[in-house]
Amino acid sequence: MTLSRTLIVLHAVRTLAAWAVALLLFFPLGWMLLTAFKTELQAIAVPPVLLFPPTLENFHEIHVRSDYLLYARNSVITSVASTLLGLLIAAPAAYAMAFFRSRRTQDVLMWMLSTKMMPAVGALVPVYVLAQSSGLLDTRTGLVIVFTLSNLPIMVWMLYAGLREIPPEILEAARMDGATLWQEARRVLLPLSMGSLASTSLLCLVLSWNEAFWSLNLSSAHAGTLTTLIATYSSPEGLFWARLSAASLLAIAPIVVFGWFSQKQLVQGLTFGAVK
Amino acid sequence: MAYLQLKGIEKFFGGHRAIKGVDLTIERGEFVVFVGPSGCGKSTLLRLIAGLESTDGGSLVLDARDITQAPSSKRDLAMVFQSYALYPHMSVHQNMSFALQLAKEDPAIVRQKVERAASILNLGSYLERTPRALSGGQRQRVAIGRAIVRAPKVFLFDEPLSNLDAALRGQTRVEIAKLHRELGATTIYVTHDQVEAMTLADRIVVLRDGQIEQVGSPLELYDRPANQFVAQFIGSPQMNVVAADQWAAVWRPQAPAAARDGAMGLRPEAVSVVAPGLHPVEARIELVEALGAETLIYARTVDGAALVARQSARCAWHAGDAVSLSVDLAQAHWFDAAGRTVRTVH
Amino acid sequence: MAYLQLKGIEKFFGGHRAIKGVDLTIERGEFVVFVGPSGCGKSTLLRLIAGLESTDGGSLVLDARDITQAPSSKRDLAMVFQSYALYPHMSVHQNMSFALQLAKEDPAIVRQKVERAASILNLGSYLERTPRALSGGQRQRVAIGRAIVRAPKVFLFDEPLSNLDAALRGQTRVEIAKLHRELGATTIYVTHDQVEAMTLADRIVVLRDGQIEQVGSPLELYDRPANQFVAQFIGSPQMNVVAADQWAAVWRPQAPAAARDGAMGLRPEAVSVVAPGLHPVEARIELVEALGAETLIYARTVDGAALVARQSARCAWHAGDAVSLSVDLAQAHWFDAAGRTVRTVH
Amino acid sequence: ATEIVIATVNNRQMIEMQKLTPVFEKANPEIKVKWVTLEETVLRQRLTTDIATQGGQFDIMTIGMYETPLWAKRGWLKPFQPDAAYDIDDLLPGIRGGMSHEGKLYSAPFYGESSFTMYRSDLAKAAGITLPEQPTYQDIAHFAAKVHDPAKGLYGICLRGKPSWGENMAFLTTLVNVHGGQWFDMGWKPQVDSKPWHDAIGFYVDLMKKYGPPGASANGFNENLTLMSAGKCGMWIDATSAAGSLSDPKFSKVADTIAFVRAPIAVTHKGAGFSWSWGLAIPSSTKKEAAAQKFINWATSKDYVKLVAETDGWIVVPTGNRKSTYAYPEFQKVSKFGAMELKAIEAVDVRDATLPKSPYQGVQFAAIPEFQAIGTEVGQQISAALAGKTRVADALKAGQRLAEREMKKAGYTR
Amino acid sequence: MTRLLPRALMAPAVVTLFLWMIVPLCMTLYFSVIQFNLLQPDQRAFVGLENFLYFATDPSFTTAVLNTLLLLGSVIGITVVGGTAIALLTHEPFAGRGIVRVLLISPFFVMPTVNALLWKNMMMNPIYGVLAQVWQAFGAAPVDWLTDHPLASVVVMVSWQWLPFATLILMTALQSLDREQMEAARMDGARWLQQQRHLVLPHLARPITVVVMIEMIFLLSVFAEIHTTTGGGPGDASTNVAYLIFKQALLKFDAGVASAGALFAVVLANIAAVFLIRMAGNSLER
Ligand SMILES: Nc1ncnc2c1ncn2[C@@H]1O[C@H](COP(=O)(O)OP(=O)(O)OP(=O)(O)O)[C@@H](O)[C@H]1O
Ligand SMILES: Nc1ncnc2c1ncn2[C@@H]1O[C@H](COP(=O)(O)OP(=O)(O)OP(=O)(O)O)[C@@H](O)[C@H]1O
Ligand SMILES: [Mg+2]
Ligand SMILES: [Mg+2]
Repeated sequence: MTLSRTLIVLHAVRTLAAWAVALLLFFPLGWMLLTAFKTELQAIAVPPVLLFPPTLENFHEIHVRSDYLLYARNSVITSVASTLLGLLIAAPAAYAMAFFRSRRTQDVLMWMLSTKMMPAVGALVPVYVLAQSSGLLDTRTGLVIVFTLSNLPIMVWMLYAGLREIPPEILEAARMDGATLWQEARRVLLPLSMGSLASTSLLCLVLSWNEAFWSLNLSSAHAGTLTTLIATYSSPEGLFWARLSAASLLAIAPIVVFGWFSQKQLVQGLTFGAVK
Repeated sequence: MAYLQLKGIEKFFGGHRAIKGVDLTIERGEFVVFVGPSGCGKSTLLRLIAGLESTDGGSLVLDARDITQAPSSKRDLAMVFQSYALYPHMSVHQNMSFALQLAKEDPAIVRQKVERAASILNLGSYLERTPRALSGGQRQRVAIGRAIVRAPKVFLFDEPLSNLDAALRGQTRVEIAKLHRELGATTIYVTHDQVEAMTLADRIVVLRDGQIEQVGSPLELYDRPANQFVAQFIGSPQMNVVAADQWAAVWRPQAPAAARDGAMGLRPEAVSVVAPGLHPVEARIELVEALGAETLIYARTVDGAALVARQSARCAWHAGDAVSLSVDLAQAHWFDAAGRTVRTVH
Repeated sequence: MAYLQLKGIEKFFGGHRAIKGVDLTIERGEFVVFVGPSGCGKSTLLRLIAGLESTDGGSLVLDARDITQAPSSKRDLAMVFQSYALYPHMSVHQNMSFALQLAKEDPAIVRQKVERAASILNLGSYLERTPRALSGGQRQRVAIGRAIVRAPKVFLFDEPLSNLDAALRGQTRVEIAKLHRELGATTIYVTHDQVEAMTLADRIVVLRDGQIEQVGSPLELYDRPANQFVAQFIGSPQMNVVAADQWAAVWRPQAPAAARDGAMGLRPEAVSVVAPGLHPVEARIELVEALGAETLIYARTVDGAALVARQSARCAWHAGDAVSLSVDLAQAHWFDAAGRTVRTVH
Repeated sequence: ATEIVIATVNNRQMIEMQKLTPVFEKANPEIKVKWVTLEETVLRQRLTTDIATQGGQFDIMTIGMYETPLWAKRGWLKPFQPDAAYDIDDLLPGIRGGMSHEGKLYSAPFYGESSFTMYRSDLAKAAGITLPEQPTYQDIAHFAAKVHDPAKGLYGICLRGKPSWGENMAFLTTLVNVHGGQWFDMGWKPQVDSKPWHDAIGFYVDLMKKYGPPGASANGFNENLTLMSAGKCGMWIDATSAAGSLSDPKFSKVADTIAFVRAPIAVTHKGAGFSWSWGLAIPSSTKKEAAAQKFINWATSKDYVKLVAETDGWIVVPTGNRKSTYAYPEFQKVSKFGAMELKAIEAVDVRDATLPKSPYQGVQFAAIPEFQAIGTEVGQQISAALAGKTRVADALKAGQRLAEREMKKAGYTR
Repeated sequence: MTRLLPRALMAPAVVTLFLWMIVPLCMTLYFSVIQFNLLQPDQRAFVGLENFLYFATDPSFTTAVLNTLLLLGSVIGITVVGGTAIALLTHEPFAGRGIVRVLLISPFFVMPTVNALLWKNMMMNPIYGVLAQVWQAFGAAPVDWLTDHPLASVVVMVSWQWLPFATLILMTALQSLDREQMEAARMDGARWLQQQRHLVLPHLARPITVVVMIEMIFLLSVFAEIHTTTGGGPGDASTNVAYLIFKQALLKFDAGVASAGALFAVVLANIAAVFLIRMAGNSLER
């Protein structure tokens, strides 16, 4: 039974190591979480305070100073809308590539990815001018369009990989059963691609939510998202770390929590999304 | 009048001519089996009939209607795929009723049809499960059930049993045969399994390299193959074919003139193994396979010809034994140098 | 002395007792086949021997060494997996030499061994390909080759042919048999295929529900099954078993007393179909399957018993014909109510 | 209702203004005010992109003394139109001048600032030092050396080190000024490699290496404010606007002991302290000028100062724009720094801030469009020197080259 | 019909992406050959390749290119190696694996700006930062990360963000590893490390390509982290190409030079991508 004893020890070591790594990687976030509930003086205390009566003062201050709900709403609306719009455009393309493959499919995919290679800042002036002349500056619509376009290649790519996992015979079976293209898509394809749709959406949601450059530069009073809220606090009059932490926490909390809950989906979807 | 008619069907994949002008007529209610080596175009032909591939030439007529250009969904055919292609997100019931729902059939009738099919296929107690929760054989039956609820003009089966294990395979084969008798539906069936082809078919179509080699009833093909290819393709263990230079001296005079530089074919049951000296063809046993009910004996003649004999009695021979072979030359098939059967009168 | 010895092997999966105290001795050079219905524990037993699962009881002795606790890598066994489990990124050569390389074998010897294995398996010209570029049969041979280069103490095969199509299967089976004859290696082989079991095995082990039902040579099991389960499991088409209440009147007197409330078993070749009236057992034909060399006739007696008859001649019967059945009761097997064989002396 | 969008920097005074907006909206029910509050550098990027492309996203922009004359010259701004109640002559003349172009006020100063020396009087007392009202940099070095005690987490002096024209170069330009240096000579030739620069930067790097906090090269105004308020620094020379926060016990550990003297001098007193003001300006792309003018009139008025005082107390009122603010006795009572700040601001002349004559205006910057780039590039070099990555001489040589490159590209020099 | 349909379905994506690429690209091309400073919009003379020349002769140019590649290389290296290690560590079930996974992937959801602020202020600050406290607790002098190791600090931040991404993908990829292959290797006598080296790593080749490709796209344009923390300094020690362009565009407001820089970045990205994409393309297709 010596064999299984070493196995148990090994297992324990592995468990500990995994937890250690996880806690280490999570530590900065956890620290921020703590700081958000400190007072400013506690936040910069040396050595750091670990036990303290939590205060909600920072959150209150943020609430008074800026319309958190407006920013949050903009973030939700723009990221959700751009994800949906992206799906609407990307899904048919991915479908076509996955089920009507041709020699050029691979090239088109690669070309799509390559459109993401121009640094955003290099295109700022052209895009700004375009947005301004089409009246899309500081509108959620404008942001949605830009987010959608910049996420589109990745969406097509992930969906394509996901759809390729679906055996074409199932679609053919539906066709033999008398399904029209639309029925085939809605009643067979859609339910089958739920997993990859979900993971693709989640990834794009995260990317849109965290998009800082365009949201900062193309919005002002009405369409600003939570990333612009951060720009309000990122270097206030003196480094108000506690307040900064609180603001950051508010900015990332929705997406982190959402990410936690959909973690399983992400793991599953990605399996056949990006990899297989 | 022919029910389903293929006229000069052609199919190219890029530059590759996969189907080379196939003509075939199938009667209403007939059970036709396509056989042929891997890559010969069986599936492609089936998919052309189903409308899953577009034809590059020729025409298809079904029940006096030209369907060459009709989309699959309008052809009124049902297909059972090799991989079943069940809808994984639907229950068995939904899988089977999907086509009827699309056709906007009255729900009461749908229920009735599905239940009838389920009872034929013994699926009654699985109707609410999803395919994931079914065994291979059950999935297979669902796939068939999905086809039969529709009462289509023609059933298309593409190697439907190849994913099953031997036992289940035999069982399902019998079920398909029974079903065909009961429903009397026109059926086209692709398989590479001997037993399936022999037992199910009214007529077998032997394909090779995108062309039809021979069409006929199973025993017709077994007994009167048009050429060596068909002869060797039908029957298991396959027909012994002995090239002219390995013939025993006693066979040579019997050979028709046209076969002199060809080959002789002998079904394993036309060969029997007897004690040495009893017959002029001396041989040595290489392997004996006792299957219980029958025994396969692999022997090699002094002329170098490898022959398999099949006998239904047990035998006492062992590998290495010297024996002589008794061959029923009346049952021999003769092939000319090009492999075509040389007809003899007997 | 036994080469490989299993003593009271037990295996639990959670609460489920998958292997229930299996005892088995295997001689050096023997070819042992495990058969049994799906889920009976064939793979598990093999994996226990391989050390891929840990035993929960009992011990394993190989070549006089207790290997119950030894890790797989130290047992000196080679396993051929159902899915081949080839290393997809390695060439055929690398696949075959991997184990030797890990064992730090001299490269020259490695090359020599691999080449020898490749020539035995006819893989010589594929050595530089990756598994992706091989056909199913070739992959199968690589998997075998990977095992034989190591010259292990015991070969373990887990349904190695189940992924192949019928033709290739027959071919590979013959190759495995030849290989075993040439190498004389001790082999344990799991299969659910009748023909493989019958033709390959020195001894067959019939498993059921984690226990051994019977061990014996193929013909022993075919002719003298220990019980109804083994009787029906061995042989294809399977043995006809007629429960006592469906016996024809003429059979009843012949039955041993112990079988009176049991059943009678008849191999299909023990049944023949003759014109009505010739024999007292009246029946009606339900289905005739002509396989070319032989014919299977499915009939139902007036007492309701379904019987399959196998005959090597063609027949003129058709479904629906009234016939009578001639049964060779000397070949009948008798089972008591619990399914145990009732021995009769003949 | 008319909706106006105001872009502003996230400084304390602006946030106060944002909080008081409802008062304005109540008085002017036809106007709704929307705020975009951004960090200074981001704000500058946003505003420049918008105004240069005539984006028209903002109706009021918060801009400083640097942008105002440049943008006004381009015609990008509308002149400020004071209403009858607006006492325009109350504005501090130096500040007003800096926010004007061709005599017209284009950006109404919201608050103004200069720079001065902030130090811990308790440490000074303990070390037995008294700083004169007008210290020299030698006094500063002496003080820093005396109080420096890193073992206790106390550093002699904190100064800006973060590279940017608005960060380290703002302070360093005043340091160069008092050492008799300038950015460009009358022929627009960059002077970065000149002796006054070497003297000033050499002194600075030496001082900071000896008595500065670790990581000084990443410290800007905000970081230093945090350090100072946490009691980590003995002294700090920076904008007068920091004084308010440092005096507020809620944020500052050193509120009681903080003390102020003038910005230090060396070979000259010219250009020793900043002259800076944030003001509210109206881009010409706006369609809501009337409402915007109204808001600016309100936000930069005397009444606004009183409103802040009434709401939040005198300690937080915006200063540095109006003389009258300093005259309130209530203000004088609460602010220890008020008098010093007024002196500092009045002492500066943005048109005459360097010992040799300069072609540009501005104390801690040169009001030409290219300055942002040049200032930042040179700032990076000096920051590298401060971090010990290069030597001062090499940094200045490299800075000189970079400046020459920019000036050549812009067509000032051939 | 079967040829039209896929085209019709792909059209929206292809057309929008084409426009999204071509319009800014053309404008960028145009801007790159004229003199165009946002602050002096009236002077728009044609200058030919002067902008490119100006961008390429920037004293920081070489450093920036090197830093870009260094950043790209080290982050990809860290995330791939770290991700593989973590994925292997968490592959088999253990107590609390679900929570561990959640903790592990959390950093991926953090905005780049927040990430930078968090590390700069709360972790790496040499006086109050957690790292400084830890160093002091062990009696070592705190390291001034952003000054002394600016590029390494940026690498740490960016890696922290992307490590979860790599972990996630590799974790899921591991699940598709064929169990029988591993068992075959065990039977072949491979020990744990040998199994990882000969089987697991080759199996992960494809997901690793995916990780590398996606990361490359995002890493080439990292500048928020640099801007927020080191400002590209000290000197140009942490300036990368994206930041250099950023400086041209939003500090000097020189749209001409910025455009030239952007075009250069496209070229750089494509050079970096060409062999990568080939590799990825092949491994994706197999
Ligand atoms: N979509 C396709 N593109 C290109 N070639 C194809 C395609 N489908 C089939 N082929 C080729 O056409 C020929 C016939 O293929 P088909 O699938 O009909 O063979 P099959 O008879 O069904 O073989 P199997 O018994 O292996 O299923 C083969 O050579 C095959 O490679
Ligand atoms: N890892 C496992 N965990 C739980 N139960 C298992 C596991 N492996 C096998 N079993 C169970 O143990 C029993 C024996 O399984 P085993 O795989 O040995 O069957 P088998 O005889 O190989 O069947 P088949 O012919 O279908 O391969 C089955 O009931 C199976 O469900
Ligand atoms: Mg096929
Ligand atoms: Mg098994």
